[in-house]
Amino acid sequence: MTKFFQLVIAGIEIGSIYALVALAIVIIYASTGLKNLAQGEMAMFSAFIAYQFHAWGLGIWLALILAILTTFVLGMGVQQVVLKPVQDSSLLTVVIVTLGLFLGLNSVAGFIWGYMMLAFPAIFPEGALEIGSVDISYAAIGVFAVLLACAGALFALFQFTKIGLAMRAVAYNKETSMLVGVQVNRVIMVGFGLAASLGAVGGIFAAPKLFLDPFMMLTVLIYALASAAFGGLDSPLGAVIAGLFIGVIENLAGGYIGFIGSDLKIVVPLVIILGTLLFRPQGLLGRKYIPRV
Amino acid sequence: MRKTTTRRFGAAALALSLVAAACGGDDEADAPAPAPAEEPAEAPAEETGPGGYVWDGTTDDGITDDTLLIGSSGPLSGPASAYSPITQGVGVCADYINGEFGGVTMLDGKTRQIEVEILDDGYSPEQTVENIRRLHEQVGVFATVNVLGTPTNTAIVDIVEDNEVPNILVATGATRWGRDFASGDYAYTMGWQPAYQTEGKIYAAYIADNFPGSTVAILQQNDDYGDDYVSGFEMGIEGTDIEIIAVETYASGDPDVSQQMISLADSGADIFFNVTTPKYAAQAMVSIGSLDWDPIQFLNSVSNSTGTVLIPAAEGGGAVEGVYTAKWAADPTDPALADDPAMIEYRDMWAKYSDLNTDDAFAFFAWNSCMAQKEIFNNIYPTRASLLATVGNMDEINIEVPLVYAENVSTSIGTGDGWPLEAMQVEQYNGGVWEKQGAVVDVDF
Amino acid sequence: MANTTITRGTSQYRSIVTVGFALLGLVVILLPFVLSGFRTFQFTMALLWALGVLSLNMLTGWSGQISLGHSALFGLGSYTTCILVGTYDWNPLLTIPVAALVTFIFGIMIGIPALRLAGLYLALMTLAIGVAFTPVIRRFKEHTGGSMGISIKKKVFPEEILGLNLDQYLYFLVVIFAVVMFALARNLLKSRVGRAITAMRDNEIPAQTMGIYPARYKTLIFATSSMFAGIAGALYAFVIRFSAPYSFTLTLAIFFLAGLVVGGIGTLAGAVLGGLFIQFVPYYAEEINQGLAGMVFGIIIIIIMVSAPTGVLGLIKKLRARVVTVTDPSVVRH
Amino acid sequence: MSLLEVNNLVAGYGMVQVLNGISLSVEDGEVAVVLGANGAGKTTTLRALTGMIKTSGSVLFEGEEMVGKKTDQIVRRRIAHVPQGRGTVAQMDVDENLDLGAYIRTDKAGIAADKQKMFELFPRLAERRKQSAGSLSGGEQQMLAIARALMMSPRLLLLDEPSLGLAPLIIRSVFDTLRQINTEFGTTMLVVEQNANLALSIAKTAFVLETGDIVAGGSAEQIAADDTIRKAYLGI
Amino acid sequence: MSLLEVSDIVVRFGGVTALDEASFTIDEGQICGLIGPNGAGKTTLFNVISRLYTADSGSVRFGEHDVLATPPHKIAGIGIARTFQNLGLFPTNTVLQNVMIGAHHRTKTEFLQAMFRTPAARREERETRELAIEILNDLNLAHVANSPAAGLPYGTLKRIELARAVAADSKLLMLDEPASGLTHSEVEELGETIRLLRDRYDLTVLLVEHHMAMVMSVSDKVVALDFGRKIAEGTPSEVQNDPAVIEAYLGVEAS
Repeated sequence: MTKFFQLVIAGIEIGSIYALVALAIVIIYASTGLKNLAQGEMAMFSAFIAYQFHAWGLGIWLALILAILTTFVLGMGVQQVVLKPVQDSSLLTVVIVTLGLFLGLNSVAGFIWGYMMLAFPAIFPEGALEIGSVDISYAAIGVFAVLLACAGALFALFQFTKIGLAMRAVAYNKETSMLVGVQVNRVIMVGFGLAASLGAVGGIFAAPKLFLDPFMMLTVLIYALASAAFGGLDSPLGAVIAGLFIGVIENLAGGYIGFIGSDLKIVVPLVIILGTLLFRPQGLLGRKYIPRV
Repeated sequence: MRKTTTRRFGAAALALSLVAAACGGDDEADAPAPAPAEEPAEAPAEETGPGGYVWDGTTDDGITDDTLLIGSSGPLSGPASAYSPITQGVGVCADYINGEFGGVTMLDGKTRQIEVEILDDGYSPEQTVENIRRLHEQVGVFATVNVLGTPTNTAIVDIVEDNEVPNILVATGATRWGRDFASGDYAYTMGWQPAYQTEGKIYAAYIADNFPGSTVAILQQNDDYGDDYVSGFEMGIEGTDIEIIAVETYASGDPDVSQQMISLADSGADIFFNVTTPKYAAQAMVSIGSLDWDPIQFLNSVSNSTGTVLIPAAEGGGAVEGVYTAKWAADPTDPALADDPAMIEYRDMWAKYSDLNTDDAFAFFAWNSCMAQKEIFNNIYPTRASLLATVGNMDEINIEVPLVYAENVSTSIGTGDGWPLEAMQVEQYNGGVWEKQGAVVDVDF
Repeated sequence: MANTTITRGTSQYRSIVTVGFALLGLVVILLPFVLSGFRTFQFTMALLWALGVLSLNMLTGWSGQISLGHSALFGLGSYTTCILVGTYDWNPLLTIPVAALVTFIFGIMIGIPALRLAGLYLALMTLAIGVAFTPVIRRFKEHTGGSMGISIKKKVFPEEILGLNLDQYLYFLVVIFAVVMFALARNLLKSRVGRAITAMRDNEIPAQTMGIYPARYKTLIFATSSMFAGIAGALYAFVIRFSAPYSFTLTLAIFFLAGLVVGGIGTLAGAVLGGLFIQFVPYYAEEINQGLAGMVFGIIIIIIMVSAPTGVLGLIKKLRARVVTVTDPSVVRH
Repeated sequence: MSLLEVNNLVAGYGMVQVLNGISLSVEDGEVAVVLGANGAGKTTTLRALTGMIKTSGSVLFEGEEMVGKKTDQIVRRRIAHVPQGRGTVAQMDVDENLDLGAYIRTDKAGIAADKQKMFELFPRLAERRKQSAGSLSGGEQQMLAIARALMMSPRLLLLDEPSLGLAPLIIRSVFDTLRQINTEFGTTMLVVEQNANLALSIAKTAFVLETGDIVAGGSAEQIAADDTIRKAYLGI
Repeated sequence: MSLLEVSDIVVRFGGVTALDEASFTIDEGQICGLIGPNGAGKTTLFNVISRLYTADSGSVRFGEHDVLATPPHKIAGIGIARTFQNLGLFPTNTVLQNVMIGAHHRTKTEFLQAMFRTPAARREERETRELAIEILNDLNLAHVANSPAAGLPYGTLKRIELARAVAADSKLLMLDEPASGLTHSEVEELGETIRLLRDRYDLTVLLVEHHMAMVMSVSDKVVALDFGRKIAEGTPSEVQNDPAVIEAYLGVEAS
């Protein structure tokens, strides 16, 4: 049983990272209908920015807060410069543009910081909480807490603030939003910045565990996309649940199913998603879209 | 990268003047170790080179009276870019040799500037095929050096053979390079570093001697590199009482290896054999630190850099104390070597001719390889046959790679011994330094 | 500059087209005799990429289904040939129909579930297939050689065929296949089936009321596209004589997409331009800056998508329109 | 000076020109209606007024030119627009929809008071405060949409076919409420409507739109007596 | 016997009843106008007949065919063609191709024949093209035959859609607001065109239109819907003067 619980905890820890990036994807998708394939690379870039601030001598928490703020601004910039021109274009265009962004960010990060793995300073204290024979590392608790805090903050932002209200309104109904005086484009820009920051949180908190290099988020992105699709592309709650679920399931599958082993671990979530999409195309918690004739 | 600036302009300038003086007059007692350039020039001007090669006075493609053109291909972009210093190092090496020694002086007495063409293959085999053909057919190189990767070299091995352009010092530890070179099946492709399989055997032998009756859990990358290590290890424990009780694999690109480590911990094995690349090696050690498992660890040499693996892993709460590894070369981040003159020269020269991070194990790999290149090219006639004869008989030339455990820098075709390097030293990480355990092991195949 | 008007179908138009194609044909035929083996090989590769782009174009350009997994289909073709020749000593040419069949069947197998998915979700599904391909190949390493890859010995090809060296032979082999495949694709596009597929892409519900059965056409074009990718992959195995998981990663899928948009989505000639782009742009991007080649590539893609959505072919057509106006014959009844 | 003065307004979608240069005006405090059959350009007129489509000509609101301004800038002049299909956010609850209506306001106390007023005006909404707008009946949604618009405390309220899709009884209650709002709050309204008799019953001024042109305009009584409407609607 | 027989069709969307036991018939060769205020259920009815929506109950008979038992892509095959309110054209295809697509269900060429251009495929392609050109000529669209549909004037697009529906060689042609977005003169012309097409191609026409003058002048028969129910059926003048229709349009008199 120790193995089982240990696998579940490790699954929650990595799943929290998937969930954070998935949240970022969902927020952008829900508010703009864009799917940002560069979300993972943006998160990776943010982690490097945090690393850089820390290397310049700032405390780790200050560095990560500054990095998140920087990312917020960068995210808005990316939206304005790269994505706004193609916002209303076909899905193919958007996919390709974000893939271009993906290649570009990856290459620039490698150029600036190199491809060698870098140690990212620990954010949470070392050590673990011991419950019976199960060790729960403080880092795992911390990352999970950060996910909950982000999800909570997001919920509060959406539910209790004016900008949150406007963001939700824009996501659901652009026309009505415009008619009550919401500056839709500005809200989308802020939404993009917010999503980028959330991704940044994912990237930064992943960095101590995964170690920092330009390819850190490559596979995480696949899992995050999977989580977003599985949970429902427009459901933040779905993204969180699905991220955690996929983290746990891939660990249990890798740990217990011999044929799958660790080799085919990545195939497991993909199969789950395919299964889900085939029978529930809108994802677990997503809304069904009924085309009008 | 930037933090080396001061050293570059302080110590480096001084060291440079020393080296320059050493080259000129040999009158500096404290001159660093590298082989003086004039040595080959003093060699008797007979027309027979290493390996009994008899020069007929011809010159092969890629060589003029004052230039030597070589090439390399490796991942400068893409997921394997971490290795890029090895590939870039070929260019740095040429600058270094040209800058410090005016080039290589071959056995025909002519000194030639090295020119290098480096191409990016992104670790994609078909791109390597294209690159190698470009180097052979368009650029017209004399030889290729340090071409990186097992699948990439596998893709080009036939082309190399057909075009008869030597591909020496390939940057991969797959077993076949030494074996096929020795057997003559693929006489134009030659390895450099000890084979992964060899290293696996060394650990097996060490464990059998020192920890009899123990059980082993292995984490390996699910590719040729991981398989080579594990198969070497399995060969090594055959007939002993060592037993492998758990093997987990991961794919390069996976986010992390927590799940594998939990499964291995569940086996409760006495020994953990860590066959992973740097990032995963660090992750695995961090996992052990957080799990209720305290095995004796053996870490493969691919990831035994103090500065880029063990210190980061320790910072992340990893269990690094007492880890064993086997080394064939020194570690540039080893604090014990901080004042070693050879290490200082490495740092100075690499800082002078490149902006590579000198702490990077792969940059250091390139330096070691560079030392070998210099001597190899100093000991050939300007023909490819001569090059092959020389690399096939490296014991006949004096390769001074001071930071390599070089007791056995030798290959000789026909004796079944096809690896330039196959001597390794088992070491243990204690209090931030690697301590030698026992003698250098020379595994003879 | 004087703007000349040419009408399609007239003898003037026909002679221009004939002369154009004759010149193009001449260039294509003479190329391997003028260029070095390496350059010939590069053009062979460019044609292989063009076939990959063509196959993606059939799916994405014609029917609007995005695929981020075409690398896997291409790889499947390549592995089929490598395994049959490398392990079972088949005659290489005989493996092409097998690769076509295997990828066609595989295409149907993924095409059917793909029916239930649209747009984004389909892109996700194909991405999943693209990502899963490498681990699956490694998992079955008894057959695929795992990460070491699987090779074809050069000896299976004679040194000289019909007086051609191997580079020239492979070049012409690929050229012949390319000409046939492009012709087949063109015929398909310009037929009832092609019209139905593009109609479905443009406006699916009205298309259905016209009697077009979306499930049938979507599945079949998926399978056909997959088969084209598979044949291209098989030919790739001839040329590279090696298959390894590293060759068929997401990067290749992205390259195909990039080639598609750079050449011009939906067009046939665009695929050739796309193939040339994939082959030669990284080759020259390296000269700008080796470390930032990815950025150069990324920026090119973004700029083209934002400023020239019709791709290079669209630009060429615009430039041509400045000099020559091509009009269609009037269909007015007299 | 009229509150709203529209001169030679031209608008359309893409290649299609829908309004061929219409002119109309609305006085402060009055209810004006634009009548017309489907496809006449009624919705387009309102969308043009709030800058949601490409427009040329002149729209003077309180003497200020609105053509060329962005929707949110126009709305900030306190022009509330209830679009066809109600324009509530279906996924948000009643409370949130009302909050959204007050988006441009910053006076918290005033907002709370107005919200209270809305619940008095529409008691059904008070009962359903925490229900999502999408779950309300058609009539309730229309009420919510009007309440949402009033939360802005608008100078001008634009209503697009408030009767659309509602049962006759409900339609009547909606129009009664509109009349009440006009008399109680003095809100100026421009209503476009197909249901001519009902619309005329609350209007002071009326315009008849036919395929993009205003074919008649004047006092509501005048228009009601006229047979332009029958002709426009039933082709008689 | 009537050609189309719609009986007791009920369609509900959530709580809303879009069609409430709607029933009517059309005889062969008739032009039938279907009118009603916005939201009366006219387009929903079209969508039920072309099988884009599924009816909750009721039946639709077309000749011998049970329409509701026919899959959507086979509706064209039994002889029902339609146009769309917001244009159902294929913008990147040329006008000629658009019209040829209309003839899809009449033709047979499949993947392999198409790829290898078999003689049968070529013959069929030539015939389809000739047919399309003939229709385009009939509708004065020949001059735009080779332009892509995207970018043409709205009125032209409307006519192209008509041409395409005609190319289906159907017995029943359902037109969903063909006059919307057209100018006055275009609307008048459209009425004539519809009659001309009916005569030339032996069509029966079901016409949804708000432009009353046009509906009344062109229809042999008019059916009025309100709230999903049929409120009147008869000749244009009967329906025009039906009190229920007047109330539906002009609204209840203010009390």
